[in-house]
Amino acid sequence: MPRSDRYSIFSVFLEGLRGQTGWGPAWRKASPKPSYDVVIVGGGGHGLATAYYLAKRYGLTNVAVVEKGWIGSGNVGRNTTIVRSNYLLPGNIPFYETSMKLWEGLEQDLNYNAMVSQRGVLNLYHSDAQRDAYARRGNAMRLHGIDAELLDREAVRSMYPWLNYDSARFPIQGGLLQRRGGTVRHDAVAWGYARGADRLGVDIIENAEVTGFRLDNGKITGVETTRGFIGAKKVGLAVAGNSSRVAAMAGLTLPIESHVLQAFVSEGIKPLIDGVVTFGAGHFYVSQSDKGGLVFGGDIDGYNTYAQRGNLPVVEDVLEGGMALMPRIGRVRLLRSWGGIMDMSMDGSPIIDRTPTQGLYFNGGWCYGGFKATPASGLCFAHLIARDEPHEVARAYRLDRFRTGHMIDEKGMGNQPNLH
Amino acid sequence: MTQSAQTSRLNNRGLIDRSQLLDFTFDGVPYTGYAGDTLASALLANGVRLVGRSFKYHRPRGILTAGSEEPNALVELRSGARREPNTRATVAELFGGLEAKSQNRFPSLSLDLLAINGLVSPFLSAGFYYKTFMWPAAFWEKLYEPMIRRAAGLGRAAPEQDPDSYDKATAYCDVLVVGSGPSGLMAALSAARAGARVILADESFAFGGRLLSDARTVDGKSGADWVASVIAELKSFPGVKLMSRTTVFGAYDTGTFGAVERVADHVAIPAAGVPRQRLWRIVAKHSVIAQGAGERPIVFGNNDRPGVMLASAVRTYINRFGVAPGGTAVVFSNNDEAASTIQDLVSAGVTVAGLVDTRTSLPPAIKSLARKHGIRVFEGAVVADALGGSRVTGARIIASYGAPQTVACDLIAVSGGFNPNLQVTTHQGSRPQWRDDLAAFVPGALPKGMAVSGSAKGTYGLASCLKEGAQVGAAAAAAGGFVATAAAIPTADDEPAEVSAFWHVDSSKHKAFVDQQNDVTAADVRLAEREGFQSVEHLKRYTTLGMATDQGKTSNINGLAMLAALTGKTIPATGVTAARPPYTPVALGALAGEHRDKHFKPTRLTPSHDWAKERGAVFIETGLWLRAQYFPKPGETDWLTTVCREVSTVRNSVGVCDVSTLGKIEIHGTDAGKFLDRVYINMMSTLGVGKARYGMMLREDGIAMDDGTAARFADDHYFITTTTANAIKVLQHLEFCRQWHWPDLDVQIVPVSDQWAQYSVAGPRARDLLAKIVDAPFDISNAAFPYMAVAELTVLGGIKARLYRLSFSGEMAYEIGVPARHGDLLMRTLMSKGEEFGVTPYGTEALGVMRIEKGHVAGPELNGTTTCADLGLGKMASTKKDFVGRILSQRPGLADPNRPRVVGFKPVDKSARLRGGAHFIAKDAEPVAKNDLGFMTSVAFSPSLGHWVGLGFLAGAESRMGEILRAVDPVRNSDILVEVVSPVFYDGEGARLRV
Amino acid sequence: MSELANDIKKASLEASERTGLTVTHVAARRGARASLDDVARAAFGVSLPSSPKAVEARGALIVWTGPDQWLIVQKDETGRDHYAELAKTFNGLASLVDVTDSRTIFRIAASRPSETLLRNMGIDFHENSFQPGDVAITHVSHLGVIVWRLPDGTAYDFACARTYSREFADWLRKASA
Amino acid sequence: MRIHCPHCGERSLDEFSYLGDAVVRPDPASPNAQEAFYTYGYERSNVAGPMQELWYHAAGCHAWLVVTRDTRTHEILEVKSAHEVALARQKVAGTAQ
Repeated sequence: MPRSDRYSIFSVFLEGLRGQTGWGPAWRKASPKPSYDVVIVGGGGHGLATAYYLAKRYGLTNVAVVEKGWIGSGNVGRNTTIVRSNYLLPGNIPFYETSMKLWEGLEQDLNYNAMVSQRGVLNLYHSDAQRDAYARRGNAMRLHGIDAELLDREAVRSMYPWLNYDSARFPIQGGLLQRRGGTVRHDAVAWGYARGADRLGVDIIENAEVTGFRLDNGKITGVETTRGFIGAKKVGLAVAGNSSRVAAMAGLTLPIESHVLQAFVSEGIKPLIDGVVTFGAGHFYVSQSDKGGLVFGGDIDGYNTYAQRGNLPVVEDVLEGGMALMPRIGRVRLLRSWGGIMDMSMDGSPIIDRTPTQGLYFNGGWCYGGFKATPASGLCFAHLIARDEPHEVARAYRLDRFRTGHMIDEKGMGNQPNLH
Repeated sequence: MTQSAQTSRLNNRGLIDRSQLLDFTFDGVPYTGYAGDTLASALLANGVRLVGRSFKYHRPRGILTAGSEEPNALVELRSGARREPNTRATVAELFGGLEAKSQNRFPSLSLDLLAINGLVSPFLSAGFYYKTFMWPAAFWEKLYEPMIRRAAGLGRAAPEQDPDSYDKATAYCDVLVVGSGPSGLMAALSAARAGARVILADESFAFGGRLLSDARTVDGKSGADWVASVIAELKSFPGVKLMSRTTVFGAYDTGTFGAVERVADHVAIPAAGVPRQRLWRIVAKHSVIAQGAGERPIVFGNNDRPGVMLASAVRTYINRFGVAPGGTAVVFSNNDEAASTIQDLVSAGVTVAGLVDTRTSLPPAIKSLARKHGIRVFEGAVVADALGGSRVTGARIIASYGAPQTVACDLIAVSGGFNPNLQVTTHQGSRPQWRDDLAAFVPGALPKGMAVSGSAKGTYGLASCLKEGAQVGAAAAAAGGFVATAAAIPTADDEPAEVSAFWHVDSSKHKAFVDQQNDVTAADVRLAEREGFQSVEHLKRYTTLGMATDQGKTSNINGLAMLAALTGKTIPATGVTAARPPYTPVALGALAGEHRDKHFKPTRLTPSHDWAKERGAVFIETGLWLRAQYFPKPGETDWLTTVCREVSTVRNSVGVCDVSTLGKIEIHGTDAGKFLDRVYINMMSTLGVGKARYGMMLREDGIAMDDGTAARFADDHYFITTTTANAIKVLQHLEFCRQWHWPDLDVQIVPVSDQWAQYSVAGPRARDLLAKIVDAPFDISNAAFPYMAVAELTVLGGIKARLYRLSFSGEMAYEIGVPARHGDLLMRTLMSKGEEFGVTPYGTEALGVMRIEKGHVAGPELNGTTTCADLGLGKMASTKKDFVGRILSQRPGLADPNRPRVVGFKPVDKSARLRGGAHFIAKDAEPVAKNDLGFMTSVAFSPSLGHWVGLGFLAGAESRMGEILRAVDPVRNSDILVEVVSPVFYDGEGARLRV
Repeated sequence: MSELANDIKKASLEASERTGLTVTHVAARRGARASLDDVARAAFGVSLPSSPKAVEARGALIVWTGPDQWLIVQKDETGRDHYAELAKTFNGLASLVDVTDSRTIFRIAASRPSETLLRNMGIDFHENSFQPGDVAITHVSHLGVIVWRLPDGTAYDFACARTYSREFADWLRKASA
Repeated sequence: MRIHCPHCGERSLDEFSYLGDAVVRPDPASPNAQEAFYTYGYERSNVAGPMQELWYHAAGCHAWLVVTRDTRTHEILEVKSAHEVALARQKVAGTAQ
């Protein structure tokens, strides 16, 4: 064991004096064993969190996470880092609040500082109808015991005095504020869960792409990978963005489309925006990272794609929203834009469920809500895999809900994934 | 008063215009420079070396490069509302009156107290923050993070709104050439001569690329003169567009490129009507990427000290700007370009105190050159450390032989070889390929239509670049169907360009910076590798290497090579991080263009807008429309007073409302009725000519999409309306049904929303008012023109009009449509002729009040999750036919009789106010989620009833009629009792409609 | 309403709002395309264009606006009801809608686009690409527009939705400066 | 991305809106209509590779288009008028009967 395995101010101090030589790998570079109790496909945030909670909460430590590239290479490392639980529908609220609570204790739980920063998420409204819709949402949150405040224009102005109040096409009337919402350093979530799972005995196997599933009598027996066959009693898929591709290897068709969401970061500037602000009259939301970059995004490009990149019209649309809301940022520069592939489900809500194949479990359809869901997704998926029954806060996330007409449609857009 | 008189300026050298002396200030100190200078060259001319402070350790930093890859010399340019943070001094064009300030220092550049971070740096290793600041949890937001946030960031955003304007433009061409160095110029020339439409874009204010920076001759002319001759020829072609100050920042699908033109960044304030910058979408059939190659530094101890400069930048400052970047130089190199550097330094009168080359055996030409100028040569040697603090004072040299030596100097010209600028070629997902002979990545498979040329492709040597450019340009034009031959190749030599890979001097005890802007050191790379961050992406994310404003142009390859050495893998096996758009940072304002403030989205005006404005209406944004919300009379100070008066007037006499915003669609054809039967849940084919019917459309998933009316004017002619919000969506849906589902039907769909000014004339005196404008002999008596009748007629002496006996308000009412140009006249006439009835105009508020009083569902109820049964319209659905949404609406979850339904609510305490968004809880139950019964969607104060009324969705609605519930609204601190009632509050029998 | 102030008139470009027109939308009935063409040829001496083109014949400009759809733009004449005449001519072969008030038509009298107009259009508006008689349905600066170049090459007409015409006039003012 | 509208010519992405998988509405009278409509509405193609999809030329001629596009590269392989594809489909169905 390396000299400094536990992270703390003392170990940092000690290693500072000793030239930082006493740190060991955050996670072992594991090679696959012949078989495991559980194999999780996908070394992203959700997969790693699932493995961590399987080991930590459900006592299953003979677990492997197989990842086709490097861990955290999917959406956990490509998102705009926002966490919140300001949902509307009863099928969603308890789940996302479970996630929020796990975020709040994450660093102590993992002994890893993922910089969970609760600086508030403010959704602006620009009309009476939008205000009432946010009131409905805020009230639903309050009935669930979650913090929500409906701000009027003046209260918004006192928080963010330099937004466009005087020459706006769609004047700001107020906003719905969740103070407990905020941001988390996204990559660190993957690394923190990986380290936590590793310390509990989970094998994290990178550069192992799943190429097929082995079945025996309709029951899963393992996964074929580019690093060989790995036997498994149970297999969990957590490959959002590629769910349809991977599920197809198991003969499953999913109510999911893959779409690209572009995200953006500006050059670093001194503190300007404290919390997260979303524009209610255009496609734009923004926060500022601890490094100083404005991190922002807007709408998905709107067509099926597996290419991790988008096109110029959406870039323009996002910045038009940005400048309409905050014309002070005109001379700040865009540093970098990128795209992540979203599992867009048919109602905008996720799926955590068994599949028709015995022993094969599915977690996906996160749309662009996946990052904030990471801890609860891991916990609920672990619960499902370990107990073979859904976690109580994820009961609505059934795979067959579209067939039965029990959609969880926050935006009311129907079976049109690119509108969610 | 100027501080100094450009002491480092070289006489008779450079491409600056010495006739234009320009004043500028840096950190408040006045200096002068010349037109043609960058801020960096002007600062160097004035002997200024210390320009900024680094991100993490606040170390003094100078100017490393002469181009857009600059990691260190970032300044705040201009002041006040025009303040631009993080502006690279190396590309900022000098103008008279320019103001610049150093950034990220306190209190001043020379004395930065945060430089203390350097002293505690042993504890601030890569990723240290992931390992600490965890206890106690609450301290993160309160203490640790604010501290980190204040220290981080570089410059400051402007304190107020950007006062300048931005513009967007589109350009088309056969061949886009990006970069105007030797290769780009020849490509443009070949394509232009073939007759192709050519765009030549260059990020600099002058065309020529390295030809302006290196002392080379082409066709016997100086580089600059040859460039001028080519540009002159290009200008003579009408199909050629030359775009300087234009950065092509991104390559997108199907030959679309994003570019930003800095139209007025080289003047203090843009002239009136001139945008600061312009976003270009360039659509190119073919493109030639010729963005050259960027030099990389070698990583050694204290390699960030002001005075350490890329060798190519040294040459640029001497040749292009006529500035000696130092007095005594040491050249540290691993490649043959050292020869040019030495020649240029010597010719500029700079003492060259040593040539340090990592290669153990230098080419004889370089050796003899050094000998000729009396320069000490250190073969197989490295500069282990730069000496000095806020500027270089010497170099500590270690050779494979002998003891370390210190050579005094104030400039270290460093070159670690070149990286092709291939970023734009990878934006669409191609991966670069490693070439061992060049010790560099070159472009891999290219997107369709794209070619690369010159040093961007790894083709070094002036003659080779000229030749390749000519060929690639001709090929691009030929691919576009032009008869093209490569332009004749001008005479030039290929300079030797041999390189021996060398990345990092590991024999230093001092900090050696890989990523200078983000303060990532060689030790950080080692630590990351030790902790398992061995993927190149992990290295980047853990250490922030390559994430600075230069996207790692001067650091990525060094970091990657160091990682490869640590893991024992090859460089290509280690991989490379992906470059993403933009190529260099782009002002956010430019990407928005003119679409900000009131021009964020277009504004749509109703036909009565001018009249309403005269009348003093208060307007409201409704989608893109601007609609009259209410019409206050003099003395009315409260909107509610006005709205109540408008409602009462309608209910008691007559009012007029502009409802032109409704979507209006003509449906023609012999199958029009059949078609409408398939898109509405109810029957439309049975509608009589001269009649209208309310209709509801579902989405295919069984959810209500939109409601409106269908009127039939002939067997093969219907006119339908949609809600204001869904006009475009419904049209798209109908076209989809017509074109894709039922192509065999004879149906024509024509949107006519803008054709008609349509006004609701409502109230007991509506008929009396209309009688005054309807032309004889049309009979509008109740018998001749009953409820739900429609007709074509003329009004006001011959104006074609359509009259519909429809009511949204619940009163006897009509909608009258006239061609939009007559809308203003019709409104004015209705107002004047209605005076005797006390007519009132009414706006969207009164419209909303009356629809709630009547229990009509609208946007808040048609929220995309409700079925027609939820809306109380279940019985409308025909069982005799199929229609869009029918099948899926039968799914158990949607057909469940226990789903919340629309009902009405009134407050138990009649003075209490209802609130949209309140949730319903049983009277004696706790206000918690499990007791949630539904929510209020629409509320209004009903002047007709004298209290608030509301509509909302309630679970188990039918069994709860008459029940008293709590309407809780914790976000507005309200909790009142309401009674569940019928949603129709007013004239439940509909008697008033039919009189 | 006249949307265009005189101040946008420039030496090189003449911009004006066109008034005194009747505009009729003609959509072919299913299966009637060929017969419709016969009737059109008899009435106007030309076929209805099958691609984005505008043809001028007997005082009418026939503008393609989509598959099997056209706008017929005619100058008003006292005593004539163009719409009624067309309705009679095409009876049973096409659906006709009087859309005179649906759009505002602006004209820029110029034989080629200015540099400003060229770069402000989203489509390739180069004089060699967008030729006399060409039609495009597109959008500019978030505003929908049907634009055609007169068959004789003397002018460009821009037809924008009437309710956006002030916004469009602003754009045109900027784009033709 | 630019799409070649068979009627209007090549136009920028921002003129079009997207629906997705170019599937055909099932027969509402068929005995398994519930399942067929579920599949039609929810189990749409999400292939990595060439895909036939429906686009609408919203800012142009209002034609619906069947676009064959590679979802890995965004390369557009073919564009057809949806109306014509639908007519041909009906013709085939008619012949089959």
